[in-house]
Amino acid sequence: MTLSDIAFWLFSAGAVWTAWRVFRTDSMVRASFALMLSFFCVAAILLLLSAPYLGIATIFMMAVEMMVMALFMVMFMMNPAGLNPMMMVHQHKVSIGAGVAAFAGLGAAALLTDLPHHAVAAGKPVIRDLGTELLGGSMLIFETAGITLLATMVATVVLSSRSGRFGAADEGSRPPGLEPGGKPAGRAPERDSDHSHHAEHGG
Amino acid sequence: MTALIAVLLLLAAGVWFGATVDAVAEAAVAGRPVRTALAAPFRRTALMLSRQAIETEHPDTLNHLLAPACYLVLAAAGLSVVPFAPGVAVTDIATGLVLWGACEALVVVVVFLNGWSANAPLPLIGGYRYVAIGLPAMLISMFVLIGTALPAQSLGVSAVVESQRVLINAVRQPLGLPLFLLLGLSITLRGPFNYGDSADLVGGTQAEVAGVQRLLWRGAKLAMLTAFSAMAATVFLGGYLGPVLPGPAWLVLKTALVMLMLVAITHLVARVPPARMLTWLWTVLLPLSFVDLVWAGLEAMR
Amino acid sequence: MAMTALARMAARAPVPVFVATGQGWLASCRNLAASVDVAVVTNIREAAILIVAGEPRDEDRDALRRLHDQMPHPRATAWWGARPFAEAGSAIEVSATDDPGPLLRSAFAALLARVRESEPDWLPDDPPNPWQGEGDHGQGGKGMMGGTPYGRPMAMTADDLRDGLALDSFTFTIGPFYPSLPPGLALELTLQGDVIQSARVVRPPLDPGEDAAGACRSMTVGRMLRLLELDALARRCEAVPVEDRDAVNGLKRWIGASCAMRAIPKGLGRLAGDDARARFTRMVAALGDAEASSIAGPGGRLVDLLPGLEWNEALLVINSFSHRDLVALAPREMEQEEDSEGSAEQREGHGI
Amino acid sequence: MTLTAILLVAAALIGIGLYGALSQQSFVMLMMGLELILNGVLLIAVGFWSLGLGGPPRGQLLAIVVMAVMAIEMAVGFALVTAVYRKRQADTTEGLETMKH
Repeated sequence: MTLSDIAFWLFSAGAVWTAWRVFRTDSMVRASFALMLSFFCVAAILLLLSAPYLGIATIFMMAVEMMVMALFMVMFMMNPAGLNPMMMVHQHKVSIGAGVAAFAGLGAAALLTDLPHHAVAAGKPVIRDLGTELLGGSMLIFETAGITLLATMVATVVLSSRSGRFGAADEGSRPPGLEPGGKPAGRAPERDSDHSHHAEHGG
Repeated sequence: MTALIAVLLLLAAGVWFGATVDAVAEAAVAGRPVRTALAAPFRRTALMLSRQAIETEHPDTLNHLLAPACYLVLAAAGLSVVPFAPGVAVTDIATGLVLWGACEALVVVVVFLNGWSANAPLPLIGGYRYVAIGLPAMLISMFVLIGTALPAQSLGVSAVVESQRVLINAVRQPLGLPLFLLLGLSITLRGPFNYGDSADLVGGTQAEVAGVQRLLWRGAKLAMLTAFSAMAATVFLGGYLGPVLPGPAWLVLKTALVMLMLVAITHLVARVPPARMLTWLWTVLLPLSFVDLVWAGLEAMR
Repeated sequence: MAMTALARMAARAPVPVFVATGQGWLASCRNLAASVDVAVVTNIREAAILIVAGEPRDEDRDALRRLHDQMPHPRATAWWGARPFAEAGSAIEVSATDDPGPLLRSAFAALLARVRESEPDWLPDDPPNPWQGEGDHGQGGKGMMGGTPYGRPMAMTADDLRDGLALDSFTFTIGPFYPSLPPGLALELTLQGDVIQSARVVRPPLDPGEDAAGACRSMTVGRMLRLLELDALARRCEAVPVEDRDAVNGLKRWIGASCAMRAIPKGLGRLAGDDARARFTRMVAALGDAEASSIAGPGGRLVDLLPGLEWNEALLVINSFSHRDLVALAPREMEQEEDSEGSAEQREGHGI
Repeated sequence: MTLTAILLVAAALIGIGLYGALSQQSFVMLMMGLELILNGVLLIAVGFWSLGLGGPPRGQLLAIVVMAVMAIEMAVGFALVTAVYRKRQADTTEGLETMKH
C-alpha cells in the first residue's frame, strides 16, 4: 500500500461520511458545508488522479456554490441552526431502497465489468492538453457551455425577480389583450392564495 | 523545506509588521502619540490574552473554533504559492493562481461561518453582508489574475514572475494592481471594504468575541494581509526580481510596500453603504476587470 | 501579589472602557476621548471597565445591568458622578468634577493582577423562558416548529418592503447604550435581513441641554465617521479641542480628503429639503462652533424615515441629525412603552 | 487506488445523493442530493480518464461540462425556489401540488 493509496482511502471515507452527514445533521448551515467538505475530498482524489487543474477548480467552485447554498438555507428554512430537531422527509423507505439499489447496481457493475487499465503517463502535460482541447478541437462544446451559462443567468434573473413582464410576480399576472385595449389574454389569477406562512412545516 | 520556513517566517514577521504599521497609522490619524503605538501591538496582545473568552447562548461551537483557525490556514496556504527565489516555493505547481483563487473563495466561507457561529444577530448580519460584497470582489480579482497569466502563458506563479523580467505587470496592465488591491481590502476586512467586521454592527462578525478568540481572528486577518501583499507583490510588482539585492529581500520589500498602501487606505478612505458598493462592484468594477483582461490579452499577443 | 509578565504588559495598554452615558453628562464624556490613559471602545465585549457617567434614567437601569453582564471578566464598573447600584459590590466611585483617568488606571492594574476581584453578574444567568424537557428531543415543544427554544419564539414570516419576498422577520431593541446611536435613544426595529421594515421609539435620546451643543456635535460627527469605517478619524474628531482653530480646520481637511461626504448616497433620509449628506456636510462645517445649529423646526418623525433603509443607511440617517433635532424628531411614544420590557430580545449595548 | 475502488466510492456518493434527492421535502436539501449525484459522476469521469483511458484530453472536457451542469442546476434551482416561495410561501416540494398560477 503506497502513500497515495492511504490518502485515497482516507479521502474516500471522508467524502462518503460527509455526504452522509448532509442528510443527518439538524443544522442546515452545517449540512451545506458538509456537502462542501465532501466535494473537497473528491477534489483531493482528483489531485491524486493527476488532474491538478480539475481538483483545484472543484475546490474553488464548490466553495462559492456551497456558500450560496448556505445563504439560501438560512433564508428559506425556519430553523436553520437546528435548535429544534430537523427531519423533513417523505417516502423515506422508498428513498433508502432506491439509494441502496443504486449503490448495489453501480457497485456490481464496477466489480463485474472488465475495466480498461491504462493510466495517465507521469509527466503528461495534462493542463496544457486541457487548454488546447478547450480552445481547439472542442471549442464548440466549450462555447456552448458558456452560452448556456449566460442563458442561465438571464433565466435566473427572470425567474427570481419580483417585477414580471405583466406585473409583480407574487400578485399573479395577466398578459395584456391581443389587440390594443382588448380583453386581457390568459386566465385571471386566482385569489385563493394560501398565504398561511410556513403552512407546510407541520410537525 | 527552506520554502516552508520562509513562509512561516514571513507570516510571523508580516503579522508583527502589519500590527505595528496599523497602530502607528491609527495613532497618527487619531492625533495620539505615535511613540506608544510601537509597543501597542504587544500590549493589546497581552490584554486580549488576559481576558475571558465569551461564550454566547448556544453557539455553533465547532465552527466558532474552526473559523479563525481556518482563516489562518488559508493565509498560509495562499502564501505557499509565492516563490521566494527561482524555484523556491512550498507548492510550486502549474496551477498556483487557481489555488490562490480557491483560498480567496474560502475566505468568504470562513468569514460567513465566523459571523454565523456566534448565534447572535449583529454577527450574522455582518457575515451575510460580507458574502454579498466578498463574492463579486473575488470574481473581479480572478479576472485580473487571469490577465497576468496571459503574458506568462501559464497559471503557475513562478512563470508569472519570470514573465515580468522586462516589464512588471503593474505597468503592463495598469488596471490590474488597483483592482487587485480592492480584493486585498476585502479579504482582510479592511477600511473601505470592511463589510464583515464593520463598526456600525459594533464589530460585525467580531461583535460577540473577546479574549483569545478575538486575538486569533485579529492575527489571522494580519496573516492574510501579509499573504495577500506577498501575492500582489509577486504577481504585479515582479516578486523576487530586482537588481543588486538578493531575491527574497526584494520580495519582502515589495510586500511591505503593498502592506503600507493597504494600511494607509484603511485609515484614510471612507466606506460607502453596502447597497451602493454592490452596485459599483457589478456595474463599474467588474466591467473594468473585463477591460483589464482584454487589455492584457491584446498586450500579450503583441 | 506579584504580577505576571503578561499582566504587567497588559496593564500598560490604555484602559479599555465602555461609556454608558446618563443624564446631563454628554459634555464630560468628551474629555474621556482625549485622555491618553483610556481607550473608549464601542463594543462592551472589548471593555474591561464600564463607566456609568452621570445618573442613568430610571427606565435605563435594567438595560445597564444587562450591559454590565455582557462584559468579559476581569471587569469592574466606575460610577462617575452616579450613585452605585445596591448590587454593585466594591464600586469605583469618581466624583463628578474629577478626571477618572488615574483612578481607572490603578483599578485596571489591580484587576489584571487579580488583586481586585472581578465583578459577578448583576442579573441571574437564566434563559427568559424554560425550554428544556418538553417534546421528543427536549426542545421545548412539539415537532420542528413547536415550543420556544431558549425562550425565543420561532421566527415567523412577514411582509417585506424590499422586493416582496416574505421571509422570516426579526424584531429587537437596540439602545439606549448602542454606540452608533445618540446616548439614550432606544429603537425597536423589525428587520428583514438587514432592511428595516418598521421602527418604534422605545426611549427618546437624552436631552443634552443648550450648553453642550458643541460637544454633542463632535460626538455626532465622530459617530458618523465611525459608520463610514473611519475609526481613527472619529477618535481625532471626538478628542479635538474645539477652541483650537487650527486643529479644527485640520480635522475638517482630513474629513474632506477621506471622501466621507461623498460616501453618503445622495437623497438619503430627505427631510425638510435636506438629505443626510447635506446635513452631515453642514455639521462638519459647524465643528468648533459653540452655539447650537438646528433645522428650524424639522417637523416629521424619525421612525417614518427609517423603514425601507438598509442597516448602515438607517444609522447614517439617524446620526445626520444634530442631537437637539433628534430630541424633537424622536419623542417618547407613550403607548406600548412597557411592552418590550422584559422581552427576550433586548439588546442594550450591542448584541445578545 | 484502482479504477474499481474509485467507481465504488462514486457509487456510494450517487447512492447517498439519490436517497437525498428522493427523500427530502425541502427544495434546497433536494438540490444537495442532486449535487452529490453529480459529485459521483465527476469522480467517475475523472477516474476513467486517469486510470482507464490514459488521459485523453476530452475526458477532462467532460469533467468541465459536469461542473458547468452543477452550476446551472444550482442557479436554476434557486431561482425556481425563489419563484415558488414568492407565490406560495412554501419551500417544500409538497407546496407544488399544482402547476397552476
